[in-house]
Amino acid sequence: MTEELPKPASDDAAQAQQNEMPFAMVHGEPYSVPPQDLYIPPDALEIFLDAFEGPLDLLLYLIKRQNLDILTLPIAKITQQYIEYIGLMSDLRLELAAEYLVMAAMLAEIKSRMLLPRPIEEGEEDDPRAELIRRLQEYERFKKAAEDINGMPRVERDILEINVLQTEVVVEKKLPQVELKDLMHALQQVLRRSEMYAAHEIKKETLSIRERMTQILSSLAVDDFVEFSSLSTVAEGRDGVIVTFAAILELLKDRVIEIVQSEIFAPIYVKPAGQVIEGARLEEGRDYGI
Amino acid sequence: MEFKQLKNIIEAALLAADHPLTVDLLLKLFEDDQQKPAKEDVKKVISELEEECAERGYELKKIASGYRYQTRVEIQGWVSKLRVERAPRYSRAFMETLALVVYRQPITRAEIEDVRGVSISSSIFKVLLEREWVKIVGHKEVPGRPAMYGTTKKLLDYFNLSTLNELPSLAEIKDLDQFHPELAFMDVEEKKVPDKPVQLEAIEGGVESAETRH
Amino acid sequence: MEFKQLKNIIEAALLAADHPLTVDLLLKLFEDDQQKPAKEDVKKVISELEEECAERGYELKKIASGYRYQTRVEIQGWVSKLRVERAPRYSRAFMETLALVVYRQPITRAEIEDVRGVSISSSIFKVLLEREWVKIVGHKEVPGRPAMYGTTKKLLDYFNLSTLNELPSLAEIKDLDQFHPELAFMDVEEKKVPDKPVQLEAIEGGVESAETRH
Repeated sequence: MTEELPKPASDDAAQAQQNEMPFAMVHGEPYSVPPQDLYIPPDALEIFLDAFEGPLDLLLYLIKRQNLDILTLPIAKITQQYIEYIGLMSDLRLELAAEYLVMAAMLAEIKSRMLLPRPIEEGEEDDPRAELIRRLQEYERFKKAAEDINGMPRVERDILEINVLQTEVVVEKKLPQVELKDLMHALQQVLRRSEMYAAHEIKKETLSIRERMTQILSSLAVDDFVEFSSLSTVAEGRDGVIVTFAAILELLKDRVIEIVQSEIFAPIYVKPAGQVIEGARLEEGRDYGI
Repeated sequence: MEFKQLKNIIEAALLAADHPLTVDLLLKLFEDDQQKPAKEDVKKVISELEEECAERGYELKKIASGYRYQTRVEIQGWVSKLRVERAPRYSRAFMETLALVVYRQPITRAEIEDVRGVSISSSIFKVLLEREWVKIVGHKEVPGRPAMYGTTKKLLDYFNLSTLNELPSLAEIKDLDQFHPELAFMDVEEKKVPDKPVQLEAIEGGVESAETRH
Repeated sequence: MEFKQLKNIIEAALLAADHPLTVDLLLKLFEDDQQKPAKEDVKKVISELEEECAERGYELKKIASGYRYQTRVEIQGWVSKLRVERAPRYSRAFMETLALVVYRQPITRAEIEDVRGVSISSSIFKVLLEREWVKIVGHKEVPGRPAMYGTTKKLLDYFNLSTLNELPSLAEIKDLDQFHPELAFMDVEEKKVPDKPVQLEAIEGGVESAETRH
């Protein structure tokens, strides 16, 4: 494909195409810019390619090298150069070549479309270069913008922030605050992670029993021999007694407390498990009624 | 409070802050005082302080997040020797990506890649997000719901700007129609491209505009 | 170099430095210059700078390792408000431990670890006991007689509850988002930073330390 290049850069070719479209007219002048030597030795190619940000960047460079207005892109010449680079590149940096190959294909397509004779009535058809030129211009704008931004003064490189030391004074230590919803959230998280709860269906337990278990243990901490009846109060009513009873059973089951009664109808006492006191030593809570 | 003391406190606070301070933040320093200064007083202090360092090696600069004292660019050659670490350098790919986010926000990664003609390494976005120069401002309602990126105040602070408007305008797209009127290839959408950076407020305010734009 | 420029550079350097600077260090800033300032000039600059801030909210202080600018104690009451810390936060491990004590009391440490699947640092219990939110209510009669923990009245007071029954049940908690939309649990990310003004860089560090403390 590179052998039989048309020569849009030569006057003949330019004139020939002029009838169909003013491709060779630059600012009203006939197109006559001689092709520049764009050759870059293969040895230098690898370094050369590292300097580009992609196929658009390379294309822009090639156009700049020809010192041409981007709007009067000499597609055929550029395509030839470009494809030569691709050829070299695919030997050296295969992994890089893909994006460049897409561009080469696009250039080749544009070239081939421009080579085809076009009936005059199709004049309103889009210039095949239009999309490419649009993309090149678009890329060039941001390439320039990036350079502009990079040139602007910035912290670290051009400016240092001033941050004078604050003379220390004693600061009172703040304790973290906890919101109830945070606590609920924490529990929700731990429940989600834990299968233990699901297996035991703990959700059926009510909190009041748990709370009462703690209360019972607290009273036992003060006095390690507490009368059963003193653990619930009249004010709490029937529900209170049931809760207390359930809590005691739960504690018994966990072998945290023991319950003793010296004889039938004698007062029932609750004590921490493991402490030997006089009287019967009882194993199971179910031995006791109220 | 005497004006002189007010000025001393504000000056010291601005010098000691590790973060730019707004007038409102400065007023908060006095919230426990019986006689709180007026907003005008604080503003007056600031303008006096600005003037006072006009001929010095540092300046009181207004940037996006507020006021901060900073060294002047002119003396960086000397002052930079204070820092052992070298200022980070950013690659062209990085800066071009940033430029696209700045001027075209909200923008998706695919849209950036489209303009640049190459795929973008993930590390670029990682750094942009880590430095909090760029944030995800929404998701585009197209398949895959890709993230749309926008800029932050931190970016402006870093580049010594108070608004995006201070950035240079984008180069204009040359109108091919001028030379080839019959081609008329520039589509309407392209002409709408703002040549000024998109306003930060606009981005933070409504992402809807993003959806209507594309 | 003109004396005025020398002074500007030294002043800015002292302001921007993150460590005290000696006269020798200051001289090093000019080592690339053709005309290096004399040591006496630097000393003269320093004494002028010291005088200039004699009546201001900051001072140029000579300490063992050199000179540094710092705020004056007199105005620290105001300036320290820059550091109004976001209240420190407890770690997730802490909150989950507390939640388990609340809902599963009396509970031993081993049981909590069992549910959470990880061991718990002793400092968590230390803090819980120190704040008197949790107390040891007994010992379990298993080998080692581990302490069993329960909640205190103080914890209820803290959460403004009269009994634990006022808390949602476990079942409700499992479907928390559904049943209590008003609680609006947010992900940690979202919860992190409402763009409140006074939050400064230093605070982020402070929170970390708060979390690692226990």
